Amino acid sequence: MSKEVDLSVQIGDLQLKNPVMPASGCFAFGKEMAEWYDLSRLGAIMVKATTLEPRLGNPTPRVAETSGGMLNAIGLQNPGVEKVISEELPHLRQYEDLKIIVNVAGTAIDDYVETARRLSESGLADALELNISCPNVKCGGIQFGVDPTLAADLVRAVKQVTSVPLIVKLSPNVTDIVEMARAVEAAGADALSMINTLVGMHIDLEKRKPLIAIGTGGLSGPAVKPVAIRMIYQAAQAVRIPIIGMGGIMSGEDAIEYFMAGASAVAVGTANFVNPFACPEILDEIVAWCQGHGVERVRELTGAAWKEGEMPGA
Amino acid sequence: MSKEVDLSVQIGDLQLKNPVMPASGCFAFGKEMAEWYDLSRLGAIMVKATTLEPRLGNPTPRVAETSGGMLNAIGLQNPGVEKVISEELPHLRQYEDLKIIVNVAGTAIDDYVETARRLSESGLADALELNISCPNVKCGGIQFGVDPTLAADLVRAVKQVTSVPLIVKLSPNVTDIVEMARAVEAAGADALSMINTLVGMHIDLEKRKPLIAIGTGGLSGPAVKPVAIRMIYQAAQAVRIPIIGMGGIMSGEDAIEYFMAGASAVAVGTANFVNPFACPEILDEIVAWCQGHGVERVRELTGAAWKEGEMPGA
Amino acid sequence: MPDHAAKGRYSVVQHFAVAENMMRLTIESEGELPPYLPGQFLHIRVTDGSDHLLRRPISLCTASRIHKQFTVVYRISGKGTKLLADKRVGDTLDVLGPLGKGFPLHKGDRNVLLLGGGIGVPPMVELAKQLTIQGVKVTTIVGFQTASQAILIDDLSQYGEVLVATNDGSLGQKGFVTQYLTEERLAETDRFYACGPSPMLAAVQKATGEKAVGYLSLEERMGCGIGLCAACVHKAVMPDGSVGYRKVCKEGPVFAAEEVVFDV
Amino acid sequence: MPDHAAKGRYSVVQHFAVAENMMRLTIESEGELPPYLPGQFLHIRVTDGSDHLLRRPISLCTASRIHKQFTVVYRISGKGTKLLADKRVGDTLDVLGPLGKGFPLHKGDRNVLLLGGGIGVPPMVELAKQLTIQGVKVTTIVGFQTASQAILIDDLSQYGEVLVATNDGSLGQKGFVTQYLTEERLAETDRFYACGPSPMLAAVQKATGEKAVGYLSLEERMGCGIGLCAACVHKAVMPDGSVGYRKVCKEGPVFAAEEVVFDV
Ligand SMILES: Cc1cc2nc3c(=O)[nH]c(=O)nc-3n(C[C@H](O)[C@H](O)[C@H](O)COP(=O)(O)OP(=O)(O)OC[C@H]3O[C@@H](n4cnc5c(N)ncnc54)[C@H](O)[C@@H]3O)c2cc1C
Ligand SMILES: Cc1cc2nc3c(=O)[nH]c(=O)nc-3n(C[C@H](O)[C@H](O)[C@H](O)COP(=O)(O)OP(=O)(O)OC[C@H]3O[C@@H](n4cnc5c(N)ncnc54)[C@H](O)[C@@H]3O)c2cc1C
Ligand SMILES: Cc1cc2nc3c(=O)[nH]c(=O)nc-3n(C[C@H](O)[C@H](O)[C@H](O)COP(=O)(O)O)c2cc1C
Ligand SMILES: Cc1cc2nc3c(=O)[nH]c(=O)nc-3n(C[C@H](O)[C@H](O)[C@H](O)COP(=O)(O)O)c2cc1C
Ligand code: FES
Ligand code: FES
Repeated sequence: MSKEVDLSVQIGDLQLKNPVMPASGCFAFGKEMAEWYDLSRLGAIMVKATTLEPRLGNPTPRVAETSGGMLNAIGLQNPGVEKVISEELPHLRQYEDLKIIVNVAGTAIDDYVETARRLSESGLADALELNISCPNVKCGGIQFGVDPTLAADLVRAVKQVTSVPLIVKLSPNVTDIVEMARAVEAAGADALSMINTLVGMHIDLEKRKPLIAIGTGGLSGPAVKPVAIRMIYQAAQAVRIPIIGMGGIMSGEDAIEYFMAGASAVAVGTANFVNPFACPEILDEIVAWCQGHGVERVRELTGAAWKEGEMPGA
Repeated sequence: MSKEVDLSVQIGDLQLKNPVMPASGCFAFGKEMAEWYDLSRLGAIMVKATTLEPRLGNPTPRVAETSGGMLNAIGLQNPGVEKVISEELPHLRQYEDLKIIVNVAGTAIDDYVETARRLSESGLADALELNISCPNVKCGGIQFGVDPTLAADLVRAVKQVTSVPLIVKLSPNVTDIVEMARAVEAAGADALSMINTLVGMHIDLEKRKPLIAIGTGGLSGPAVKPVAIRMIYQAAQAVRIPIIGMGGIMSGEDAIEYFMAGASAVAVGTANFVNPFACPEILDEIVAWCQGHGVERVRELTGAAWKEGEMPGA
Repeated sequence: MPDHAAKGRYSVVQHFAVAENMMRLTIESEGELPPYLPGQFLHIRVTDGSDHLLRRPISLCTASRIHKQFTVVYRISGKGTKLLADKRVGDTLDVLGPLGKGFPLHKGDRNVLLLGGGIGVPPMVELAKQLTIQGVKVTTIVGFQTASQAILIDDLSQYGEVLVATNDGSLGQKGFVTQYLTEERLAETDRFYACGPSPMLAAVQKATGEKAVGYLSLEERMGCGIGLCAACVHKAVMPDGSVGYRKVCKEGPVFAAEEVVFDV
Repeated sequence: MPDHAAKGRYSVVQHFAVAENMMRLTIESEGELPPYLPGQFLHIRVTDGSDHLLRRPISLCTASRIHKQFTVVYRISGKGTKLLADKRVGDTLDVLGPLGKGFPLHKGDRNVLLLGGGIGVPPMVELAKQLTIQGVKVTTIVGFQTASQAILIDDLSQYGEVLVATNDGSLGQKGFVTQYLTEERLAETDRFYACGPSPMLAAVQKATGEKAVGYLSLEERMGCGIGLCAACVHKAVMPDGSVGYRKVCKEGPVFAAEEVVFDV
């Protein structure tokens, strides 16, 4: 029999039993997927963006298919932080060792801070993921995602009111990802998650207008993987905090590529839509790959593709 | 019989008999493709990047396949401006009404200016395409592509020594494409071409290092189309100069989508690698689409997807 | 895995054109069929690669537990259904489902009205079958653009009267399905079930109003089909009485007619 | 379109495994075959979608003008060749070529040596055939990792002696093909033709040196296969005598042995 692979990874103070989790917005709050498999198979779950007040989200169509990917503009539809705490999160506590990471979105520092504070105090969030990069709402936090100074201010403010690890989700729609990564690290981020979606558009030729109702949408899926791998490869060598990698992960090999680029864990988004069993299957494939390649601890792979001598934060 | 479609378009002072041309770097200097079809079918040809001195280019592997696209890092391999003028361009003059657009690359303002001057004086370039966006060489001009002030300085300097229309090729690897478009327009650009490739990476899992020899490469192909469409949709409404659109165009419908987003002409890159007859076939498909949709002049389609009242430069 | 969540590979056993750009596809499972209800949909991958990532939702048209077969009827309308139409007998398909909430059958109903428009007609076949088995008298009203697009009229005729409307009058009466919704007919109807394009459903909702109760099956672009992404929402009355967005894939596609809110 | 530039759809007429992970594929043209030379390659699309955009270069193994057939032998090594291996008889393939410069045949040659390593062996078959037809005496040296990967030995044996080397000694002599390049053998060789992995070709170049003239067929990752993109370059002596990058797809894959520069 093949050797057991040590799958545990550490994201700041967050200890995960394995490095695979669903990405925010691609798994709702977990209830629907719990009908398909036992969620304790997951290392963590990144739940849908949560805002202070309930949000209705954008008009439809909210999705479009593109080559090797899709566009979405859901628009942060969510029942608001109070209901998330009272109705959406508690059921997730039944799963052994499933870390709950709550994605926090907002429009200004105040509402981000208040949402984060309530989630942190609820005891139902093992970590927060600060969504400063959602491209799909006007004033939806994207201004924070493309400006290092604003981003740092926000991170500092949120850090003050939270006691759980703070993961900052970076936008790929920037000239210099390293600058963003360094800025939020300096402001106190415990980890990074990257990447959020690239801003894109698809035009309906018959209607002569953008197919997505609000015009632009966020591009995700295999199409964006090369961009994500590049950004993680660059950012991971420029900061000391760990990175959760995401963008087009469809298979165990894709996940291994993320580890080698510098990610410590991975999140799976669009793949869940194609295959509800994507997360557990990817985990199995990671194990098989490690066994086939004599890798005993998955965390050894992080940064394996860096050039000799390139060390994080060095 | 179906009605004739008027395919002529105008890019600044450059009158094109039809709106389809091969993109720079994807058609060499035309000789190889001339073995496959009569190049007079093309509205124009954008030849390979030309630099002042000959360039050997990057080590191999220079290409990798990705989902719905490819990465390349050719590294501006070219014989230098003198040989381009004496050996590569003259044969293109045999094709009736084929406009020759020469892609100019460099490392500093001086060599860009000198290369552009010689090409302009040669009488063999009907227009220049200023490549401020090649991601594949250190000091290859990308610093100009991501900094509006530097880009504007370069455009102004080149404008002073050239008498042919100047097209500026924008990089998509920026936070604010509109700012870049406005800056080069203000500096005197006669047209924009967009987009160049997105910076990406693919890791070879067995070798545990980036597959492309120099690490990163430029992502092209259908995967990037939504990003290009979005950027053109935004930039075209912010400037008055025309745009040549490119990025993942594989079919006539893709080209129509570019027109509707705001492009006046299109360039075809990666598709030539998949199908040598891509350009003429795309042109035929554009004609068929126009006939099927009662469009008499292809230039009517430019900006058709903009919201009512959104006019270029307004 | 609970009853309603199934993912499987099926073999194509029949695939042929039934009208202009309309295909009838029968797929067979190796093992037992998962549970199904009329009005549910199959969520079908059209390629195995990453070229066309999203699945296509296609309503169940009929099923046979004995033969382990599902049949769907679909229109070739875009790139994905074009690829689907290329599948040959013996090819296999990756299918999720049947998914979503189907049409609820009510004990005690004696006369029901089925309304199908265009590609909203297929789910009516399995529904008519199951209603007939329960002894309910079924009348089906179907509408098409034109005669060459008419489908499934023979199949539906097995289960009761079929009334036809076409926009151009080339088959049945000229006009819309709603022209058949007379006061009289509604008065003797215990329940209606409708599926079709939004304008038709809105018209049915308006025409039935207080006069009849029933269900509407909605169509929205989907990301996942299983409630994860919130792409497929439609305005509807929420459990708490407010108007909000409900997920067509998971809370629908079938909703009580009075719950659905159409933007006018 | 000139002679050497052809794009066509071919039908798969034979497709089967010939060794561990090695497939033999025969495709047939409807019309006449385009012109071909041994050492040229076919540039094959593995999907019609945009999932795997780039074509895969595979050397011509043999051709039959009468049957309008090309045969290639390839290793399943990555995602694209895996998809290719799924093609069934009757499926069609989009193929460019044969492309590139093939092995030049020289009048007056009497004894030639063919050297093939691994997936460099296939092009030797058509070459051996054409040489034999011209009355040249052919000796072929082939090398494989191990016996289970050996291919085409029977095919090649039709045209002369075949000497085999395997890295592990499981077939023929243990070691590399170069062990057969004795002074004696090279002295009686008019010309050699080699195809295989770079280390083998570099070793062949070194072993032959001034002692024999010949050709090397190179392998590089390609973008276009037709000279447009400059992806496939290899270091070589340029026409002007300097060392530069030359395009394997268009100026090669076959180069005069003395022109090729290997990085050591
Ligand atoms: C619950 C439900 C049941 C359906 N049942 C049937 C049926 O029985 N028969 C039938 O012919 N059609 C049915 N449809 C519509 C069918 O899903 C679309 O025609 C089909 O998805 C179009 O795919 P395409 O590949 O041809 O188009 P493309 O344009 O290539 O599709 C691109 C994307 O948009 C989505 N999309 C495009 N058009 C529609 C549409 N009209 N509705 C929903 N999504 C769309 C596709 O699913 C895909 O994700 C149903 C739709 C829903 C929501
Ligand atoms: C002129 C020439 C002739 C060849 N003849 C043969 C032959 O007769 N039989 C045979 O088995 N193989 C041959 N090869 C190698 C063959 O092209 C590769 O094994 C194949 O492209 C790998 O594709 P994949 O889809 O399996 O790999 P993937 O990893 O999915 O391929 C991804 C990309 O990399 C390229 N690539 C990957 N490996 C190689 C490689 N070793 N060489 C060149 N490109 C590569 C692919 O073409 C594709 O563009 C030849 C290569 C060249 C350049
Ligand atoms: C439908 C959809 C909804 C999403 N919603 C959110 C969200 O609420 N918050 C967030 O930070 N990211 C959101 N994302 C981005 C994903 O979490 C992920 O970063 C991105 O999709 C890239 O991963 P993928 O290619 O695996 O999908 C969403 C993505 C999709 C496709
Ligand atoms: C192999 C290759 C080489 C390229 N070389 C150049 C170049 O020399 N100059 C340039 O401006 N763009 C170059 N490009 C970018 C293309 O011109 C084009 O902007 C990009 O590929 C997007 O179009 P596509 O998706 O149709 O390929 C190159 C692209 C490829 C794939
Ligand atoms: S399609 Fe994803 S929630 Fe309905
Ligand atoms: S593969 Fe493009 S030039 Fe050779």
